[in-house]
Amino acid sequence: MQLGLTDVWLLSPEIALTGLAVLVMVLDFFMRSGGTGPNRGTLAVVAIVGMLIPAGFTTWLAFSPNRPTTGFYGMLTSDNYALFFQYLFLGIGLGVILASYDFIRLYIKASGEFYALLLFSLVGAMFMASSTELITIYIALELTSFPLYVMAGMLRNNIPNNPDSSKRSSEAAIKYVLLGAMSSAILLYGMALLYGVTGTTDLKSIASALQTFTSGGPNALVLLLADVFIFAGFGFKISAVPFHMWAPDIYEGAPSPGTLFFSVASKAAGFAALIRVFIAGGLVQTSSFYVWGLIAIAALFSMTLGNIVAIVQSDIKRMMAYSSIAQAGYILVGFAALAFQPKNNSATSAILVFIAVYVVTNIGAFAGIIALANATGGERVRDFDGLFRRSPALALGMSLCLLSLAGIPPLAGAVSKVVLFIAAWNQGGFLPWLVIAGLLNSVISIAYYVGIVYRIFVATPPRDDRLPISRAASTALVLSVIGIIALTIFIGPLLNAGGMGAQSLFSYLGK
Amino acid sequence: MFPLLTTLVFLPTIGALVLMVGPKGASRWIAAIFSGVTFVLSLWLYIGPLVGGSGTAGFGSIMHPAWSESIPWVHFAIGTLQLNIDYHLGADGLSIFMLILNALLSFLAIIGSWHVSNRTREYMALLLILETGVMGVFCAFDLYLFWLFWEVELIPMFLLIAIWGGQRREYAAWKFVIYTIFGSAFMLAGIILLYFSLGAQNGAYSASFSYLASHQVAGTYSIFGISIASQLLLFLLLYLGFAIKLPMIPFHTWLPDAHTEAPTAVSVLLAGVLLKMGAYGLIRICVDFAPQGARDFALPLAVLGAINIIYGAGCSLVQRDMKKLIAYSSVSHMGYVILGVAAAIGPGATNPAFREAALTGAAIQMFSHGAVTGMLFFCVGVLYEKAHLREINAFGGLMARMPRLTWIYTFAIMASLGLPGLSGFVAEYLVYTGSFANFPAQTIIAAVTMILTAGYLLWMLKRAFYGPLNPRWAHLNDANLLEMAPLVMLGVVVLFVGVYPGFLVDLLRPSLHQIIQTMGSLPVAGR
Amino acid sequence: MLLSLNSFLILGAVLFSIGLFGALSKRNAVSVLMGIEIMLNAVNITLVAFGSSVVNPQFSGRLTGQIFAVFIITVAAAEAAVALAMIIAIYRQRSTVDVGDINMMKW
Amino acid sequence: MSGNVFIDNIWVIPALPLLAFILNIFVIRPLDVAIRDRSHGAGHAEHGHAEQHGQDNGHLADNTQHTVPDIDALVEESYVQGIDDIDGHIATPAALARSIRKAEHTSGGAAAVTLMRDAESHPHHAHGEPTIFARVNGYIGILAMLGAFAWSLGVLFAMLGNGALRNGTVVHLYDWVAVAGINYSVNFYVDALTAVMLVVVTTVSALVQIYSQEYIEHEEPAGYSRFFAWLSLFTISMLILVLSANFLMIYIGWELVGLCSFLLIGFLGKDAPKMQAGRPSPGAAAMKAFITTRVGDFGFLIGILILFTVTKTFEFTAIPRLLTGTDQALLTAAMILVFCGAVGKSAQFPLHVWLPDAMEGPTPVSALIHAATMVAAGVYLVARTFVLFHQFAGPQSLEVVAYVGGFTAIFAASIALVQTDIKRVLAYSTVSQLGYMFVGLGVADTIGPGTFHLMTHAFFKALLFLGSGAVLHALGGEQDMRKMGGLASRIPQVAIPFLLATFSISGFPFFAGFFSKDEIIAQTLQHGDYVLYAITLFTAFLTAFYMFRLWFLTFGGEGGRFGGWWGGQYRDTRTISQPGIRLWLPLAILAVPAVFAGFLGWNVVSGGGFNAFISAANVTPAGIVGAAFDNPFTSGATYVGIAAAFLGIGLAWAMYGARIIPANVLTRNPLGRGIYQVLWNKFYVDEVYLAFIRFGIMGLSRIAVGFDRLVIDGILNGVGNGVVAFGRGLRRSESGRMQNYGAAIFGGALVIAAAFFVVVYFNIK
Repeated sequence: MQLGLTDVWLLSPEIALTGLAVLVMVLDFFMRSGGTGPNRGTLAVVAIVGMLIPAGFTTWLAFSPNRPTTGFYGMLTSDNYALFFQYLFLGIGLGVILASYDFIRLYIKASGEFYALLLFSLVGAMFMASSTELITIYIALELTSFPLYVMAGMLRNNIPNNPDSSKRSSEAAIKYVLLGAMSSAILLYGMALLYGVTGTTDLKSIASALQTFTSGGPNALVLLLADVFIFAGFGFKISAVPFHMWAPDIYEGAPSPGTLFFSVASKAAGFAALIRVFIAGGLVQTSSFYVWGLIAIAALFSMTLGNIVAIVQSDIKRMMAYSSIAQAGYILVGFAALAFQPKNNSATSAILVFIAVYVVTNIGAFAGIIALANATGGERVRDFDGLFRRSPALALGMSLCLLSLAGIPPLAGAVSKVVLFIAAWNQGGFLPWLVIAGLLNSVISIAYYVGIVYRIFVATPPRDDRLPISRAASTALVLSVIGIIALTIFIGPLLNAGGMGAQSLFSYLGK
Repeated sequence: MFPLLTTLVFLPTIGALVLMVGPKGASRWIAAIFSGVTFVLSLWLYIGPLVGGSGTAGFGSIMHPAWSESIPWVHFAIGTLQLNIDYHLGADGLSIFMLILNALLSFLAIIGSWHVSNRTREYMALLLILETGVMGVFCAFDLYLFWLFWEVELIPMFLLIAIWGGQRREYAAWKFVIYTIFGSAFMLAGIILLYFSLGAQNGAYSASFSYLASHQVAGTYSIFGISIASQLLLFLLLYLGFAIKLPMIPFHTWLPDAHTEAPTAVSVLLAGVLLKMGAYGLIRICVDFAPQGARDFALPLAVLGAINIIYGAGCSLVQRDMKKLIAYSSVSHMGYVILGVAAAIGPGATNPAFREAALTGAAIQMFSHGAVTGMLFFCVGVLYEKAHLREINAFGGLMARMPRLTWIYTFAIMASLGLPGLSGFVAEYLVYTGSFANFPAQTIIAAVTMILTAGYLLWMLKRAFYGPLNPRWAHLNDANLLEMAPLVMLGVVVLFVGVYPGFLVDLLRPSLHQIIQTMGSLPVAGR
Repeated sequence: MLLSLNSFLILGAVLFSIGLFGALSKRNAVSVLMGIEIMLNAVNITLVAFGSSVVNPQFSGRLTGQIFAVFIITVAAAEAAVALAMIIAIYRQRSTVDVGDINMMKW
Repeated sequence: MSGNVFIDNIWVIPALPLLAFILNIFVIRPLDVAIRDRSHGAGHAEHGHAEQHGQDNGHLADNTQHTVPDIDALVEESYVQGIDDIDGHIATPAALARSIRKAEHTSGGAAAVTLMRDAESHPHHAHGEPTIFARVNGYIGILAMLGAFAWSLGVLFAMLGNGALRNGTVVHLYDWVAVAGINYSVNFYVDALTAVMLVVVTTVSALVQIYSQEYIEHEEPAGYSRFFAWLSLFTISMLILVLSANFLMIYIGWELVGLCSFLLIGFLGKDAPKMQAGRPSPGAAAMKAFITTRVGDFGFLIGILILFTVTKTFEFTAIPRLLTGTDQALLTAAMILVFCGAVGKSAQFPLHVWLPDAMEGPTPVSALIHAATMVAAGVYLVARTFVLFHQFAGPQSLEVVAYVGGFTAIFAASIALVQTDIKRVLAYSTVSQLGYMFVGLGVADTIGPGTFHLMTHAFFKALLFLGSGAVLHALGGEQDMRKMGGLASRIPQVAIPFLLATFSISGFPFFAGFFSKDEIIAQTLQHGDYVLYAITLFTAFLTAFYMFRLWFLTFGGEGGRFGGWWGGQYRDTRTISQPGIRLWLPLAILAVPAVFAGFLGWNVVSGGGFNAFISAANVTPAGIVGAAFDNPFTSGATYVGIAAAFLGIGLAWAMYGARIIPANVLTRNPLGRGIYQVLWNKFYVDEVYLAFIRFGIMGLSRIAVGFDRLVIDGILNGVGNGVVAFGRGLRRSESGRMQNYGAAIFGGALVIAAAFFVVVYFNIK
């Protein structure tokens, strides 16, 4: 077996994106420092337009149904599952750059670094979805994470009306990097144990090794330990309880575009890799009961804690952090169903769809938060008071996104949640109970999502003025709203795309 | 064919969008025009089948709706999961009935809100979105679609109460939302359970009404070792959402608060159509799709219905706030719907005619309560606009200053307490006559309430409008033409239905007959 | 063979625990970072131990574990760099690197 | 279809007043209001009266508004007062004072009370004339009534001419609701009973409308056309009631007359409560009437439901056919329940309490609704369903009817003995006479005696009420007989018919009341029920006494001619205004049947007289033939009855006319005084009911509301607050220290791992 052009072709989206990241970084060297004006815009435009190239490669791959899916000796698997996430990450790139443009311009003043870091992180995220080898996955994970650590601390000057925002940013960064390293350690320990019991780091080989694995005995316990540690490592990324505690602090402290990026890219990538490792690596097949239980417990606690604590938050980003914890809980319900009956493409596709909708919606919601921060510097819940009167369009878009997150029909969030719950329920066993817990959690979540909507529409605004809304952020918001509506109407095709991804995930296993 | 149902559902939303971009001063007119056109179009639902030559039999049943539109939406089969959700709208007699009621009341609500001057544009837009949501509920013929539409009204309603409401509007709005979402969560659970149970049983997965109505779940579920009949569990899960909406005791406490705090037109819609969503769901979803479960639960349902009736009346009796009094009277009146449905599905070898009478009564009560309570709320609204007070005892002798309002109020009160010749009597009488055979004791309780109803309504009338004029109110002016318009329109409808209910019964008969036949085909429990 | 696989694994586990204890108990951010490095090195020991005595005959002779360890060392170095940069940044702002005092954001 | 044009088009009879009603409400009245508004300048108020007060009060309000800032206290006060008003009657001076104090509170100070007193002392100050349109409304109403009267006569004569028609004809109009084989039909039924009722109703209605023209013109000119609208509506309802062919229709008519009763009692609703006289406000009286009759309607409805459930039909003609083989006990219960409706509507004990209060309505209304027609609906109902009572239900059902009637008769008569309000005496007299009718129905084999008394009573009692209205009109609204006296010589055109009617009701021989009442007393004897005989006989004595007490107090008295029979001392100072022809002509017309209708019982018109005529209807039990009433003078018992009447008249004359016996002869001893107190307070029935409502029903209702607020909402808010509190607690776990977070990560992983170890180790699954 030799490396050939096919392998490069399979890797072409990642390569192109890396090239773009390098290009942006290099271009930044030639930009006049300090000033505003067209130069800053150029970088964003280059980054956005440049993403068409990886997108083109991804599309090329997607429309080549007979392509080989694995390359680089099985380290890379560019199957439909990976392509689904690649599209998602490229979309995230587009959304985040748009949403963050004015914030970066106003408060961070380091656009080159920011966009380059973002693109590098996206490369890592893409690799997390397409890697099928533990070492590669680990590298991808760290490639994703390092830029995030830096992004968290990029706010060097205080945002007006928001004292100590710079201090908070640094605090977020150090917390993030130290906790991230700890989580890497536990993940690695789990991977080491997995490697120990199977003798390989290639997921396919692990799966086949585990097929002949005899349950019981010390090896089984080591494998369980590996399951728990690996789950803990990824659980950190997806902020599942009890590995979630970093999220509120870092979400709050990091500059909002960074927060947005953590909440979508990092989480989606975490799920991509988590599902890949557990399913493609054959972990759930070997000890389904335990893995299922593990995930179900995490799901239950994530939903409940996330929703309940979100109610009492006063900082919008902190609230969104708990919201994202709860959303992770919903996704874990689907993952529990998947673990309960492995080779369950329906749950997988439902998860993929749910993640996609979550990403689109969250981008919209954060675009709203960022736009408000751009205009007023306020990032507290009460800063949303009477937003509708100050900026109706922003208020409507933001509310729509929040209601979609809350799962109020007929918005995409509700449809995807219903699909996810249906898929989970379909597995039988105790899953229906988990679904009912999820439904009750949806009721609780109303309190804070609709609470913001209440503030936006009902509360008295602190000042009766019209807010200037940055064009880029509102473009992101509009795109997100269009996405929400489109995903509601065309949820069918999206489900089919998710289904293809799911099928490829299982066909990787060979049967 | 012209997609009439889709038009009806989305025309108000389009109106809301036009409103948001249109000139600010014209928002009332835009809203009135859009809801008016919707109302006129909705009449075609009724006239169409008549003109089409199929006569009153052409209104169809759940299996053969007179109007139907279907576009495939989600058709997704992968692994063990088959997910089929269609954008399937349909309207049979029962739906047409509710659609027209909704269109009418929404239109009148907008007319009746002409005086709203605070954030008019948003107010009208929310009313229109509310109309869309309710329209969708009444003509969704796919269960998942039904659920999606079910919650559309939630946020507009929440905001309408929260922004334009009274003193405790925040509390009331939240209570409304949390209650509703809580119920609909269980409803969704029931829907999913029904979907999979039927699919697993018959091999075909569909949530379309015709499929669900023609196939029934069999067997039992086991929960923690407790075995429960499948249909009963389904019925209860689905019903929880409807029971909250209805509202049925003990899930009713959101209603007095919401009614009291909501602005007039919103109270009208709340009583007129939102509560009807619960009643409609009970008949259309619970009874049609889990008939055996419904029958098993008929006795508790009848008892709860009777409690609703007398409990609501009792609470009304001691209210001091006019709107709260009417709100509790809503609880009481909706009890007739519950009792009627319970009698229609009840066990016992009852003559199907009694069942049908009871169900017809329940359905007419849906209409009647909507129109009559709408009138009552409009009346209170007119009064509140002028006096800024709703304490019954603070008024007195208003008849001297507001004769027009007094007489229309008296009319509404008479309709509400079931005076013959007006629609409330038709409904109550049919429920009484239909349910006595199945549930005599509960019917007697309902009939006793007749006295209490007269008591609290007339006492309110007497305290507020009779006697010497309280000098505080000497400055009040009588209702003007704009305020009288919705009242008179509703009054005419109430009178017409009361004198010639055959008009509505013809519309409902095919739909309800279908249900009665299903109930008739069930094995009869020995009593 | 003087030492069995288990001995190395136990060493790894003990070292991991020591590192964990350090990371969770030391107040100085640099010390915390050192604890983390110890944890990572514990993982490295475990990997190398596994790599040198692969139980599965199918994969014997490959140096996967050792290579993994090399990658970890590399990445850990980068991580340390980033973390130290952050620590410097925070020191500039607050003149302290006590992680116990870095709790501006909570609840 | 009978082939008779009058019967086949029977719908014309209710349609005529309906037409008048619609014209009135929708065409002419708006014009009336429009020109009245213009003539009064700006403002929407319907009434000139209100307009004036509105301005006065507006002025007052300015002064007093800031003195009542505390709305809660105000509400609390008037709330309590509202409860008091349920029976609308405050008996003791202390209570009166209390209520005035409350009124001060509610109306915002003493000035308002002054205002109220002002309104009280001039309740009849003229405020303009009815407009031309209002008058047109009156004429249209009268024309329609005369038309209906003519049509009714057509029906009656058709039946007199053709015996076959008396048996009954069903006229189907349309199906109200039709479900799966059960028709809720709008059907009319015309038989002899209907024909009699039609004539009675239309006659009295027409006369009352004529009378009302003048009466309302003075009483409430602004509400002139409204009054005629309500009268027309009442007539429609009453005609529907008597024409109904099934329980559905009769129930509809039943409730509709209740509505009209409500509207008309409350017609003067904006007047101040006449608390000084211990009288309820019109509003309270109207409410009480409606609700009390509803109590009876409840039983009626349940009775209907039982019959309907058994037979699946409402039709009077079909029910008997379908009842064979039904459990008799069930039917007995059903019929007693149906009778409950009659008890409510006809104001029998224990639901009699509303009728005296209903006297707060305008007097023509009292005459038409609360004496002649509506209150007789209960009697009509029992007559209409007589077959069911007599033939299908057990004998207990008619015994209940008879004894309730008998008890009410003596009970109400005893209260009437001591009342001083002229209309209240007549009201209790009505209750008592209705009791007679039920006795008649309860003991006889045909409906003849009961309905005969119904008919005669309708005439003479309508006359009495209209007469009392004329007195009120003459005295400017004074109703207290203690302030009257000697009026016979001052308004003889009223006094003469009034005296004739008084003789009639007292059972003076050859007057109409004599024949009909005697027939009932005779029937009790024939039935062998000596208790009822004794009751009815004694009541006859009481009736004669209190009616002539009324006569002497009002029209005669000390110093009058013929030993106090005619004229005498007038005990008040107000000027007496002479009634016009429209007031006294109806009295004169009514006097004719009030005097002579009794002879119809004999075999005068056609074979068998009244009883044979009406027994030909489909309401006579199988195997019973309605024969002419016996000649009363052939029986010795008749003379006993006549003696009782004479005794009553004589005693009344002795006490109030000639004053031979002092009026306080009986109340000098404590026992007498005690009895007098009990009678004066109407056996305290109102007070007992009030206590039941206040402490029983309202108490339970308060408990229900409390349950809502404390238990249900308590749980709800508790859960809500609990979740939030839980959230507040949980957020504390987020300490802000990075190392705690790390500990959570590892701790969490270790806990889960440990759990797995336990599970695997102990092999739990």
